[in-house]
Amino acid sequence: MNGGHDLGGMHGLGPVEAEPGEPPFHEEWERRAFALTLAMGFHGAWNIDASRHARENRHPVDYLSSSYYELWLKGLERLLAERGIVDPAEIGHGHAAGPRPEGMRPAHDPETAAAILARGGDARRDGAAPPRFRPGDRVLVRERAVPGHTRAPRYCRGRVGTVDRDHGGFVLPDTNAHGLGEAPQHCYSVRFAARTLWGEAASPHDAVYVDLWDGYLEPAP
Amino acid sequence: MNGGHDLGGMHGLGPVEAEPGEPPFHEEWERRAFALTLAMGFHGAWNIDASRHARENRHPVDYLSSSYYELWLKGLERLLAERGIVDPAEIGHGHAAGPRPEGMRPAHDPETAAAILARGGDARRDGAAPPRFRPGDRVLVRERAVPGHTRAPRYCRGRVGTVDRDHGGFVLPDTNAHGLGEAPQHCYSVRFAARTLWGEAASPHDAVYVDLWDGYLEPAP
Amino acid sequence: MANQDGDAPPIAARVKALEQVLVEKGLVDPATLDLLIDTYETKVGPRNGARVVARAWTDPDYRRRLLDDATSAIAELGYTGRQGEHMLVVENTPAVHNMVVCTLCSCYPWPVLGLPPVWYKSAPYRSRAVLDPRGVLREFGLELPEEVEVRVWDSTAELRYLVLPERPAGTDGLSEEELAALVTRDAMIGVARVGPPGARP
Amino acid sequence: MANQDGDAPPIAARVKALEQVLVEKGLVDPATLDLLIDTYETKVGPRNGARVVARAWTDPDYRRRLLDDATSAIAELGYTGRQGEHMLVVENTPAVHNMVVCTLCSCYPWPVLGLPPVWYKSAPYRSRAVLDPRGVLREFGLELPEEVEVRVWDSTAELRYLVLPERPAGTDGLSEEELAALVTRDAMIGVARVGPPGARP
Repeated sequence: MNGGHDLGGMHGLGPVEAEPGEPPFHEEWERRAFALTLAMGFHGAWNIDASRHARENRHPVDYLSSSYYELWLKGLERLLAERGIVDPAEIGHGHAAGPRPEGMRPAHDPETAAAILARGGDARRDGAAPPRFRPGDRVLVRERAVPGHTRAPRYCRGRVGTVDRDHGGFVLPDTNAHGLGEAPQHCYSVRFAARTLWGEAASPHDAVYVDLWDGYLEPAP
Repeated sequence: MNGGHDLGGMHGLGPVEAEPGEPPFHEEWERRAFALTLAMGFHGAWNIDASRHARENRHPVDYLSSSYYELWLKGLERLLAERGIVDPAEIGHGHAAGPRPEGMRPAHDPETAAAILARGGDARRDGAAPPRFRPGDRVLVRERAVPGHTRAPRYCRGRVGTVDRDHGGFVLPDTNAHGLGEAPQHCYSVRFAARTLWGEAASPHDAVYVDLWDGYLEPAP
Repeated sequence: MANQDGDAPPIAARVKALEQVLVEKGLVDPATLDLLIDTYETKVGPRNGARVVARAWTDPDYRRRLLDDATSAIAELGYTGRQGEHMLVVENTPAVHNMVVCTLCSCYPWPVLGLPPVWYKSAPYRSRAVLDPRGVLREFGLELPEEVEVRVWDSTAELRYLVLPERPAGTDGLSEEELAALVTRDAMIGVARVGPPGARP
Repeated sequence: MANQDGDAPPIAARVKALEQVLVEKGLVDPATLDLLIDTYETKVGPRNGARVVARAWTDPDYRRRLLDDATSAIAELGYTGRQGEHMLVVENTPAVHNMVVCTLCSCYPWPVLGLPPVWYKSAPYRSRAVLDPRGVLREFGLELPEEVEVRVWDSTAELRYLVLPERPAGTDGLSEEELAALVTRDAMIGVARVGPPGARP
């Protein structure tokens, strides 16, 4: 989606502000929202792409005026509501109105959780179609103004870059976020001259590298 | 600028909502903000491009959460402050702290105002450089991610269209908004196939026409 | 952070204070403000555009002049001035449907349509009219056949656009004035068609 | 209109209520939440990344492995898992300066850097790092010569980037541990250089 989260290249958002001490969390609720999101993720009721989409898919004012962990909370609430795991009314009352949905396992204990964290989630997949591009190929990023999830930022769509490396086959976020399967494709690092993206406002020496899936690209004309 | 005002092609902003009766104004302050903006515009202390930039050049959350006449008011306040005509503190106190700046004429009476409205403001200018393009020419919209005012929407930058007609020489907003002169250029209606702008999400039959100045364009490769 | 204009008093009070300051400085005349408001609230409106459309429907020469040089043809009927200095009229046909937007602000042809409605100025219309015109038209109740070409005019410069809708069937006997009464503002923005007599909402 | 999640109670209460609901349903274990918080608040952080950098500075074979297959080389030092599954290390040289961002959300290599600071997740950094990297670097106090190539890595997929900064002059006699103490998190994101001993902020 062309959403408020797609920030690359926007003006008017102000200076980058340093912060003394830079604690990872600023309020107790941020700690809990962070941990709840991770812990509920362990259940596998959604994947990371669905969870990114649940955070980004909202009015730009809502997105841009919410803090980072506020977006995590809103995303989590939406995922839980959409899947019938927690009704918003239950949060309003502060108590569960029913048991956990059938088929969901009980809470992960600390040891299991630690093992899941350490294992991580490998997003690389065998079975992708053969790569259509090779390092050095000039590619055009296709315009696809679809309302769903995608990881091609607007600033590089319709622009020509050069494939820098092939990362291998990876789960495709565009389908995976919407329950349409992992549909793995090769994912490439594509180098764009900064001037291709921003015109003469940019330095002729600089470049931006964007990781883009095979289907996002076509051979440059 | 790539600002929150550049809305063409964004998702997530909700449905278009009809309104019963559709009054031009909803509150008395809207009437006054509208009229104050017009009346102060008559003084010629700024031009229409500067006034558009004063409205758009703000944080996207400020822009998108302000109503239309709220943006007019904020723009007017900024123009008045930047030019030393009204200090924000005077608005705070509700009284003028000093006379009107030297060189500014007194208020326009109703008859003069009516005549100015009826005359309008012709933005066409002689003296533009000869047009570099003709109807039928294929043109590429240059990327110019400048922080100042421009009227080339992001959605058509880097895209190829066809010149539909030449409107003649017009004041260039990019310079005029910033007090850098009218620098007139030919302005064209450029036709873009909807699929060029949005990919397969769009109908193959549809097109978007955008009015673009000569310097925004280069010959399509 | 979001509001760069700082902590401001409630907006109605702010506007009142600003008017007071400008009046005290002798820069605005309250009678002039009243005139400006009255002009755009009660005098200038889509009935002007409707008369232009009805004339074009009944007078082939006028229609031709309107499509060739809209500013002059519209001035013939007395509609001129601010935000109508450079007019273009785009004509709907069975094969082409035109629709007008201003994605960057809310440019609108004041002398023929008056001030724009809230939806025209809204972020949803400005974002979607160019991206998904058929979806927007559907929300206005207009479902266009796939083969009709939709042309969206983004008013990014000082040109102002008026759509010349198709004359509805069953209006052969109507006078110019009766025809004008059929023409809606939405049809002249291009988010509706003009319905036959008696079918108006 | 703006907040699509409706009228919600204050956020701290909302989080507390959500935790209570999930605990009552037996879906989360409070002890597990405590472990997750403790892990990322006190155990995982940029000291991990600093050790990787110091090792690369002192061990040419390790440096080669790190640039060839960062995930495995980083795993040699025991740093693995969530948000570090697919690592890439990009090396600064006198001619090339690398800088990392995630414009679409806030992807960040947790096992080597911990959780990101607020500025990395902020709209200003995400919008400007790709558009005006030199301006952003200047705000961090780093003015790069015009001829240095700035490479900005936008973490749009599951690859996570770590910048291998240049080893500062005057550090020949230092141990790997002493070198690691010089390496800042900002240098591994690419918004700073590593200063010589004694010059750290």
